[in-house]
Amino acid sequence: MDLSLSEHYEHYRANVRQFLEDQRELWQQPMSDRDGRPSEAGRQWQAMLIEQGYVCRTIPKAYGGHGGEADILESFIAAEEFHRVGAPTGLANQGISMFVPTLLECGTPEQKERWIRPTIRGEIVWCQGYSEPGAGSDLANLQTRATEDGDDFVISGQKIWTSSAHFADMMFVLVRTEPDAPKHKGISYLILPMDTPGIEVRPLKTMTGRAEFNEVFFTDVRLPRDQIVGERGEGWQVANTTLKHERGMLGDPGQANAMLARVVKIMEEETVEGVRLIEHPLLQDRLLRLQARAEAMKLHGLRLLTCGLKGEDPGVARLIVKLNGTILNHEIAAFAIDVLGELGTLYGDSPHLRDKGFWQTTHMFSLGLIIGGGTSQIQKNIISERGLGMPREPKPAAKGA
Amino acid sequence: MDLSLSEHYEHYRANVRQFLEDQRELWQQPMSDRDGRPSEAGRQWQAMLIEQGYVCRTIPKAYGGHGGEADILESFIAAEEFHRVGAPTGLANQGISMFVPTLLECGTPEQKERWIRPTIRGEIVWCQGYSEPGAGSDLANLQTRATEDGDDFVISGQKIWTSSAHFADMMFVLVRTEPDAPKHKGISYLILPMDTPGIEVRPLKTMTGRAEFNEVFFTDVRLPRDQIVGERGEGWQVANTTLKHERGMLGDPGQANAMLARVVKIMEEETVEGVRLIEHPLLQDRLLRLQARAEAMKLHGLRLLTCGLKGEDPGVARLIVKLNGTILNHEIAAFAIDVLGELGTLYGDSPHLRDKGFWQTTHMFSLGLIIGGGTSQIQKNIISERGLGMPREPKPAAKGA
Amino acid sequence: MEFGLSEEQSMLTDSIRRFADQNVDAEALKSLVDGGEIAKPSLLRGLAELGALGILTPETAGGSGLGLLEACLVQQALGRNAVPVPFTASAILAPLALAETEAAEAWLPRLASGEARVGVGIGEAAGRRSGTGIELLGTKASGSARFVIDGIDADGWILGTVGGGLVLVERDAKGSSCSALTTIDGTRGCAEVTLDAVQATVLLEDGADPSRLARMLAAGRTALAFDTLGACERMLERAVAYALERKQFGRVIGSFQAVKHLCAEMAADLEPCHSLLWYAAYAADAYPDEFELMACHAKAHMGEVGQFIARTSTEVHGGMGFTHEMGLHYFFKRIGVNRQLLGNPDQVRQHAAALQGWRRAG
Amino acid sequence: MEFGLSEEQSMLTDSIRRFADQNVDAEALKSLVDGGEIAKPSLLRGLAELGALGILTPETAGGSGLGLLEACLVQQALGRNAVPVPFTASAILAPLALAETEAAEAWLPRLASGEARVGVGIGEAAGRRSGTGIELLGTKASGSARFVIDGIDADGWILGTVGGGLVLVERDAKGSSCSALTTIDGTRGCAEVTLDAVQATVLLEDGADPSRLARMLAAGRTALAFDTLGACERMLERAVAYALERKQFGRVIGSFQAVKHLCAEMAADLEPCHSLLWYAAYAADAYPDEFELMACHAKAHMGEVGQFIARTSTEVHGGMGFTHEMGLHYFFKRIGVNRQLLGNPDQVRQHAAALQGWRRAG
Repeated sequence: MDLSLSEHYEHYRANVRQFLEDQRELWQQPMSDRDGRPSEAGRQWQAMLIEQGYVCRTIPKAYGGHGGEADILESFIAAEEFHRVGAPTGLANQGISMFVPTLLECGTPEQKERWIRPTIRGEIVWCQGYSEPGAGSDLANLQTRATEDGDDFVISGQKIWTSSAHFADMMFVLVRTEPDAPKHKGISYLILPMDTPGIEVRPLKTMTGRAEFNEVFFTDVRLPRDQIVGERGEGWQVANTTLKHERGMLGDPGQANAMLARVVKIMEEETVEGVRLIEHPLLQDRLLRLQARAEAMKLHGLRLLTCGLKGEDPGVARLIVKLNGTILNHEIAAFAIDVLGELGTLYGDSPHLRDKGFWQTTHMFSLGLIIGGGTSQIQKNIISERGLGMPREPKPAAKGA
Repeated sequence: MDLSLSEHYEHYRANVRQFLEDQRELWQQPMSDRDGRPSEAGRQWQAMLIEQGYVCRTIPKAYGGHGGEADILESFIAAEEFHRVGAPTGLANQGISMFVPTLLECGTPEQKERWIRPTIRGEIVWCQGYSEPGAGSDLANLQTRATEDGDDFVISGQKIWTSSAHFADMMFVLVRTEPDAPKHKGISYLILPMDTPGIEVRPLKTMTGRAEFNEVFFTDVRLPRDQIVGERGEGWQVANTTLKHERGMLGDPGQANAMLARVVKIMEEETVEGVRLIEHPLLQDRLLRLQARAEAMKLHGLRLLTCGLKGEDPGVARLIVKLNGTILNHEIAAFAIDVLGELGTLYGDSPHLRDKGFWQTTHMFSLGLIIGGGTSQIQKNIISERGLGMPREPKPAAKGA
Repeated sequence: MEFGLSEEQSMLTDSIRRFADQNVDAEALKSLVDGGEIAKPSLLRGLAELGALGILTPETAGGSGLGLLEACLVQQALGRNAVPVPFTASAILAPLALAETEAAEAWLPRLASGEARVGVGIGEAAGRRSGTGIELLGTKASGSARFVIDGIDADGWILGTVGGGLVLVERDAKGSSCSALTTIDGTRGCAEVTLDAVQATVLLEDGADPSRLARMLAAGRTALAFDTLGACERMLERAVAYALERKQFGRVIGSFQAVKHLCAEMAADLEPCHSLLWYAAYAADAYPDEFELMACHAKAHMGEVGQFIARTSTEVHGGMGFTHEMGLHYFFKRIGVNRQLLGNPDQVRQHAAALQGWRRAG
Repeated sequence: MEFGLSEEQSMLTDSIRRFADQNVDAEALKSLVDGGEIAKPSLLRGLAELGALGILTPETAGGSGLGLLEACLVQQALGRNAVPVPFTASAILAPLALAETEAAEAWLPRLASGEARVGVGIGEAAGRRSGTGIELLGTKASGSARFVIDGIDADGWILGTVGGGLVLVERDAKGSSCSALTTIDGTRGCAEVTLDAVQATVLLEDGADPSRLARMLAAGRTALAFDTLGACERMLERAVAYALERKQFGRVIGSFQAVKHLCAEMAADLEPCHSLLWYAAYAADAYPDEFELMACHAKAHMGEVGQFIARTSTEVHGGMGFTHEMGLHYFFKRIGVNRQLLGNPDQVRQHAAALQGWRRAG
């Protein structure tokens, strides 16, 4: 146990700090234009981050990346410094976080050559076509079909929960090419331009009142058969290499703590019956329960980081992060709403709205995250099966419902 | 909605109250002797309760019962009055609560004639032989075997969680008589004297440190074949008629409230740093959460009672009672322990022990009740399947683990 | 002895449910709320015809003169469909405030018929934040009442004062202004009313009868609890229905033990709430001494159970629960707003402690 | 940067675990505890040989001079097997109390070797109940200390005073008496020590250095949290193992989603506790300003998680978890006692609020 950093890393931190200071003018500009696409400033910032190795660190120079070695601690320090000053951590879309790592592992040299550089530079924006209305937790059950016709695939079906689809240039998409194969074996991973005729994108409004997602409909969409990553029928394995990948720059390990600090600020300012809320014993108690959990999760992040540095497998410790993190954020938001009381119900452009509606938005959106990408029920399956070695759900006998 | 009682019932209540007042000397005597068997006073009290119809109300006079009509409201009023003054509600053993109702439904006239009167009068004490080490939640999986040999069954196997076995005269027991039949079809319901050679009773100590239960071992125990209730192989159905039955006198619907009142008393007396605990905002808050739940469960009992009076099926409302009740009692005990702080950890004959260790005992024993008779997981299965109409667990495919 | 709904009470519930099902099914709810129509005249007229709006109003004033329990059963039935109409203020709180005042004659019949609506602002009695509160000087009222329930487009507002009184201010009174607040719940409207020496009708003098405002607060809390109860019933029913229909991994998700147990936990929490709430509303007339405390229990407990069910039902629905399209969120949000109005669980329990005479050490 | 156990720390943990597994397996635990043997000399000797008893004691006094984290790792390993020996008082709290006092020379080597044991009574610093507390007049101590940790059969007691000081009283000192308290936890002993003008060694004058007692309290809380952590690890492991072995309905119960999810919830709650507790213990030396608050977080949070795991592991075991025979209850009870000693979660959080400078309104 030693939380001090070696001189090298202290130096690295100082460099990051200086860099962020120097470039403040650039990164305070909007990183995306009104549609959501990377702005000129966004692309410029991304290029600088790649140059510094703060993002795309291990992607070869030949493909437009930084071409360096992985150093988890440097990435962690960079993340800390970026979050500390609130600097944007580079372009974020599923092309960069998922498609590029997949190509690196499974793509042909031509595919890498063609797609990686413009993707990580923000010139091409991607969306991900995985989930379907009938394939949520059970993703492998997807039904969007691609049948061969001459040199083309002809794609029909529907995807859902496709963020960025309304402004993306391209989609990496899972489709069923072998309908008679077992469900994990008949899937292919395709590369699809979004301007191909037959694609319709409809915004999907969520409970927050905003359209954070889309539905995408395919009607006889034609795509050359060579626009495939990996072999036909092996798309499930290809996609799973991607699902393993994590983003180049780490998420903010102190996010829950930062949220709590905002709640404390409200409690110090607001009064009920003339008493500041921070002096309210019950609210103190609830706050302290959340503080301990947030602190534990922040430190848990350090533990996982250390495992990464040592090349150790943290086992079950890694599997619990999503479940705990999303629930904690949801509960912090619920607490903040209780702290605000009636004011906590305000939304939109209401008078007296606090923090621009952040708490209600977070309360709902974090519930979406608890559900999304596998509900918390699926997370618990994973923890018990992969983390604790408990058996999978037995397959039901035929006709048993 | 009308909580007033008609004149008839007010009169009935006054009678019960007068009766309890008149007989105080009798019912303040110990109801059982040192072994746990009914004492002389216990049998005398039981006889009076039967005469008044406070217990065994609907059991025919011919079999020693009161021979009256059911009247749920009278039973409820009696229960209220008994609990109010703390009078014992008559003899309680599984012979009275389970065996007698079973006989009334499934027994031959000779069996009823022979067993009911001495059982309800406390002359014969019964224990129940259902659970086995390998048959807990999955009761029908029981493995104790009875094979035919001439006019006898020969019984071998083991029962567990058999309360009263160490002083009971008789056991009603489920055994497997048809080992090749499907598991629910090969069971028989037998009547077995506990002094039969080959029966060994071993006390089973629980986490409370006391032996509230026993294990019972059978080695070639011989029993005449006619000592069976219902048909051979139909014991599961016979037992299930019993499982439906509830005790003649209702449990105390205000038990949780009564426990909370005791906690409040502690909080009013104890001080920490010179402040009475009842003035402690956090403890107030926790107390109030429990109060609301206890109040809700008490009133829920009234709702069920009303359904009973009207002959309506309360549906899911009935199925949740055990789950909620046991958890609530456990949590009240946990709260009381927190209120007592370090003093709450005391047990046995310790100096400074409060309430004779009631809270720790209740904390543990109520946990046993959450587990016993089907864990809370089984309760939730029942609520979702029978109460909400959700499907049963699909049978696993062969070889599915 | 009958602890349950009488035949008349069940009929009342059924009639409102039927009305709500016919007029505000899932589709209609979406089109009403998304169109911002939260006081559709035909809905109000329909409710008036069923006697719902005048349920607490004496028969002599054109109402049906029933008790708080009946009024709350209507509220529950409205909550079941998240019916977007103002009800709590005009049909429950206002009649209590107006009872035996000189203003009753002018207002009660119009409220009962749906001709007029009032907003009610007594939230400050549950915990006053800085910068809020109405002060009364003679018959001139000044200050601001935040979270005036059903205050948008109302014909007048009944407001609690800092001194424990009650005033009625007409919509057009000089010096008054009203601004709509946008809450997450789009099915009902709250407003902030600001007064600058406005001529007010004093319904209750400051300090004249502290129990009056206390009982209004208790009635409001009970009504909001019933509204949440109705919304929870619906959310549980929808979760079970969805779980029986949605398939994943080749089976309906309702056959997975985890989903079954979530539903069982919702049912186990929800069922006893009926009894707790019935009793609280019944106590208003039958056991007035217990009423305030029972209303606190009902509001606080229902608030906690509501939060659990809102969250859990949404989770059972998976991604669909998170969509706008599915419409489950109207209930989620309505429950969320009910939790905060007139004191959230923490605040209400604090009040319940005081009602039991428990002092509070610092 | 390394947030985790060093190789030396892992080796230490392993050595104590091995010792505990070899000497206090499930069977041995039962026979020791049921026989009332909670300070078996051979166990103490073994621990002394491993350097566990002198872990905090400076090397000059015969110890290994390690930090609180190492001491707590030993405590965790003892908690894993519910090892029935006095450790917290003699090996953690006493060395902190004796450090840099004149009594150190006489006591520390004997404590490190297991020759002597002391009980420590500082519970009153966490919340004093009426009728308790030690008062100091000159060098004469009077009053009563309840819940003197490991106080039974000790050679002396170190007790906190009402004035914030610390005294050491020898077992045979005239005017002292000690009575054993029976707690549910049979694996460790608490005692009540009563003094009537007893000659005491003053380790810390009343009011001389309030931070001293505060740090001892924080160290004790951290140690108890680690003990619970160890017991929880064991309870979770046993639940999983039992679920993989026990069959019902023709399958191992660990294949039922409900059982799997209970185990997953235990793991999800337990895993981050390691990091929280490591940091708290590490802070004792590395970040002394944060230590008290982090100790509160560790104690309170571990207390809540411990309660959940104690209950849930027992439930996964079904009826067997409720038996004495299975021996799971030793862990259940040890966790229950740790929850209350030196302040239960409610009390500790109240302290944490004060440490953050939050006043408390009445």
